[in-house]
Amino acid sequence: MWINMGPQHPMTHGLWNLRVKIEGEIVKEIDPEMGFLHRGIEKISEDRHYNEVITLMDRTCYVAGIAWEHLYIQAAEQALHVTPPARALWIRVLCEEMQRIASHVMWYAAFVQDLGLMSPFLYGMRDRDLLLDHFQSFTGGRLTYEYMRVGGVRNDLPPGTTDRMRKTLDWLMDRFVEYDRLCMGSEIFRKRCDDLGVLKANDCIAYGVTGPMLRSAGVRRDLRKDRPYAIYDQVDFDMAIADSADVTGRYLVRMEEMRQSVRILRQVVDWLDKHPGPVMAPNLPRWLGAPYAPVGREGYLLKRNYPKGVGLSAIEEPHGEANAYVVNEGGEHPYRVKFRSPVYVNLSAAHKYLVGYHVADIPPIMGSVDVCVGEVDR
Amino acid sequence: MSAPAKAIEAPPTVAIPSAGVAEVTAPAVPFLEIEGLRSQQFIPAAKEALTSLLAERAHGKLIRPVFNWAGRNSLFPLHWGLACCAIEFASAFGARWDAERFGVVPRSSPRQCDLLIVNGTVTWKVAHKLITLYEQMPEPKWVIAMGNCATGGGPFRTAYSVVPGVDKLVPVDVYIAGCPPRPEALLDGILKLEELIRERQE
Amino acid sequence: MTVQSLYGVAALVAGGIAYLLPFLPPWLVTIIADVVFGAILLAASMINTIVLIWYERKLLGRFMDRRGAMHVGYAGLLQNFADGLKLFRKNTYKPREADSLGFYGGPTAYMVSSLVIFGILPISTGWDNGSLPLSLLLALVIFSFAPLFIFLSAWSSNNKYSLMGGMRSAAQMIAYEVPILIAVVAVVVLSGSFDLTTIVSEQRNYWFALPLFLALIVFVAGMLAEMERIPFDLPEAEAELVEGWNTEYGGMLFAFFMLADYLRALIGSILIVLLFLGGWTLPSYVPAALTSFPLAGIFWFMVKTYLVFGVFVWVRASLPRVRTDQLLRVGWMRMVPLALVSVLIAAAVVAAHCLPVLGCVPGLGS
Amino acid sequence: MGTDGGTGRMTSEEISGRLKEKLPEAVLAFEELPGTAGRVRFRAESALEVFRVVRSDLGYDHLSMVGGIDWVEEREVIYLVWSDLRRNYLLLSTRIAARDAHIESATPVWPSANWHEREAWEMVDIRFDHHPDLRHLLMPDGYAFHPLLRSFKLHEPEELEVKVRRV
Repeated sequence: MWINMGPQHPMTHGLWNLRVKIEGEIVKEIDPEMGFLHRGIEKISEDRHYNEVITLMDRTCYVAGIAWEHLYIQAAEQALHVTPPARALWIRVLCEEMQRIASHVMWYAAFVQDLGLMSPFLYGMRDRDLLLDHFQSFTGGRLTYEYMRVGGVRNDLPPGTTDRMRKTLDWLMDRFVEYDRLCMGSEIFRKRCDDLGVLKANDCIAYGVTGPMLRSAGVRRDLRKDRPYAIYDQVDFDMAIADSADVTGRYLVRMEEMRQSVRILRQVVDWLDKHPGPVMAPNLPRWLGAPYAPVGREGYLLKRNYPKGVGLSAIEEPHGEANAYVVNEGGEHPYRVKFRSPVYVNLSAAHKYLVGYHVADIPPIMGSVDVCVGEVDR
Repeated sequence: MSAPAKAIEAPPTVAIPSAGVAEVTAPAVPFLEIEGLRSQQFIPAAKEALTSLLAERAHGKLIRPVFNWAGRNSLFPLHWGLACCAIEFASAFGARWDAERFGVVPRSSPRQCDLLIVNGTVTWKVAHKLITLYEQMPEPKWVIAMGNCATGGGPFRTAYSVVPGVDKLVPVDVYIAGCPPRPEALLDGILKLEELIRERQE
Repeated sequence: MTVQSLYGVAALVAGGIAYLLPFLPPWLVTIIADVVFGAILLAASMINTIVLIWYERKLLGRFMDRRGAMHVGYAGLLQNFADGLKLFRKNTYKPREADSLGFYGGPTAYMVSSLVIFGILPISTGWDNGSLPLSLLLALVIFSFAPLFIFLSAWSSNNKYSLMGGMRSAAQMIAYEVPILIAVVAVVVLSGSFDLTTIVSEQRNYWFALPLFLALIVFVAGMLAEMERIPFDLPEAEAELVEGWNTEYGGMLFAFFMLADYLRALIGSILIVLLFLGGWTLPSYVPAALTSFPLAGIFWFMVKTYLVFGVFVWVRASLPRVRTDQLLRVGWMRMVPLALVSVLIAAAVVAAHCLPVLGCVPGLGS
Repeated sequence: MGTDGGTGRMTSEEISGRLKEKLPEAVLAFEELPGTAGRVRFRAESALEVFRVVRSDLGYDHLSMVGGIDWVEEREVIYLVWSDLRRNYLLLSTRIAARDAHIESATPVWPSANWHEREAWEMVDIRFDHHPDLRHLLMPDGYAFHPLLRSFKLHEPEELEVKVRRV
């Protein structure tokens, strides 16, 4: 019997359709159907100014908006040959790690709700709002920030941010203990999640699966360690690893990642306290639209003579490895922007970790994948 | 802006925006049958008898306000997340905003809902599913277009795959601006809808 | 218009009966008294159910660090009345392929079978049905009709999710019927009666929860499964089955399901109070002032019932859902042996006649 | 960018040497690309051999993305691969003529190429030969256009009237 789980289904957490063939309660075959949220972001980007693409990036992955801004901005800066100042890099890492915690907390809320436990959804949303308050204090947005710019970030942090941040981090560390007690302390949770949705390391690599799913299979790969971008080589943290390759493993990896993010954030906050400075690159051409850029003739000159280039960036987004490829053929618009979404690839291996389990296992397994349809369909 | 891609013509199962007239093929919905149609023949007679007996004013003063009160205080939205606004939609049910204070409880089945909150970008691919869901909801029902995408396409209005405004597909009662609107804005929209229902004359 | 005509008819009937009462023969007065008592019972159970839903929503809200319904009436007390009225007004769709009899009959029978049990359950001293000798058995038998009706309505609504929900519901309820009945046997052994009133009065020295703690656990777990509440709410598991067996139901039929669910939750809590927690009585050593004020029995009975239901809500707020095979395995492999052990314990208590601290079994004391 | 260079430098000569040695004809050029070990331009006809060498000899076992770029008269296909051994990226790119653009599918070598290639076909109209399941992924079935071609222009939405037709 084929059943459609989606596009309107509580399991999907977005807009996609999982067609499942079942016998009794056992899944025999699956066929994911994507594209219900395809908004043509790559195409629209070709008609947009480099800094206007950032608006789209927030909406590409709506639970990890600023990580996608970071991804795009790195590629765009490489394509445009712009180097941001150090403080901007640290602020970007601050944003990305905050976003990682926010995204993982959101995942926790949704995932545990899929298991039928309702309270963590509320707890997760409550704690996520604290992080969003911080975002709001320096970007103005809760979900869509438009904060990073080619050459830096839009504005510096308002005074007092770092102190408030430290308080939030302490609060969050206490909450993580509670989260763990609610889940790992529950016999039913372990019974539901152990040996579920197993995707072994060699399958992960063959299907290009990345992020917490890969690390839960025991593969040590984290772009922040392997290919340190921004300032990740200057902060001290550990890679979160599990070896069970199942839903519990992914849960443990994400929980550990949140703790490591807090660790990174504490270092970043300390650094930001000690090193004031500019947050935008000087001498940006005027057409790049930077608020602090010098206004004058040279902007136009630079525009005409701006060198062509190709930018490629890779970041460890909350869901996994994301890549951006930006082709600059001169002019104000990118010639072509191409993104690699981690969830897209993780979903394309779905038949490997769904077939053979119960129908009741589909929501926790898909929950542990952490689907964000916005970045899948783009 | 450059000229539209005029070469586009409508394939059988999907609507293409640039041909001037777009067609959305709502698949079937053949399994719907509105119960109560059978009894409608003798309702008018009974109604006439009652109006002469009890007077229309009593109905307007007593019955309708009660039902309107009930209707506006228990709006069950469909549990459906489309895009970015769905996250704020979820936040509105979180601990800080807690939309359940107003009796708003999301249900997963359209049969049990009376409010369709279109929280995100609607693409042409999902358009007929949206219409199907709308038609599966029993009357009386309302629609809230949450966010700029649902209102008019938002930042993606130029895209080839996006419906520029969900009001092209289903009748919309309340539009909420914002990209995405904050949870307060969503609650405000729901309260505005409650005002609309209060004045409803049925 | 239906409502208007109902008002009129009700007023006419009530007025007429009140006027005629002195002139009627005694047997007719008895019948009328029964009907009026039934009506009061019906209203009381419905109102209690609705308040129970409110209680759950508020309590669950507090467990989740939020408020729950609070804008309709005082502290949201009227919220569920609004929900009910709204559902009453909504259109009802029947899928074309659905079978009419099952689609309409299922929810109605589910609702009716849940309501009937209230006629059997004693509430307090004097507030009972004139002591049916087998009231416990009768209540449990009617209580176990439900999976049949659920399955009927799920099958006839012609939806795959409904069907799966109905199948799960049937499997689950059959699996948990057995341990519940065995646990009840323990209570029956200890009290020596199938009559709920007698069972309550047998608990005047100590509550059966103390010697039969194991049976209480089995009974509570089984009741959770029978009521389809988290962690055993597989038939309407939101995450995978949309709304489970009531996916295709909207309007008043959905309200029937909702109400009947909570009616069953109320019945479950009442049964636990009656069988294990001493019903409307308090242990004999508590001060008499606590049990001598007017309607004290009903008061304590309600307090206990709501506390028991609060435990169910607490469980709902803190446990995830189990899977079908795990549920069945726990039901057959754990619950049945535990229930059997509890029967043995009950037999041992009866054989010993008296317990060290708690005192003697009253009915068997001689 | 200094922060982006990473370990790419160290092995790029080695990689280019190995490639030239193994595939003297297939590899056209080896260029520097910041942030990666390099960019390999290869001949589209011998794509499968290049993939096999890159995967098994060079150890690039993880395919990150496949993308198509429309250069009006020709189309470029890029493959971004990652090696757990070398801890760096390598970019493979090839150009094919826009008329009847087709290239051998990479799915036998990297199973993860499946969806990427479906998307590249749908968006940039590059046919992947011997692809197991080349059908629409993001756009609905029967969509006749390839939106990411340069000839496909976007425009402000017109006033349109949507008819809902029951079938």
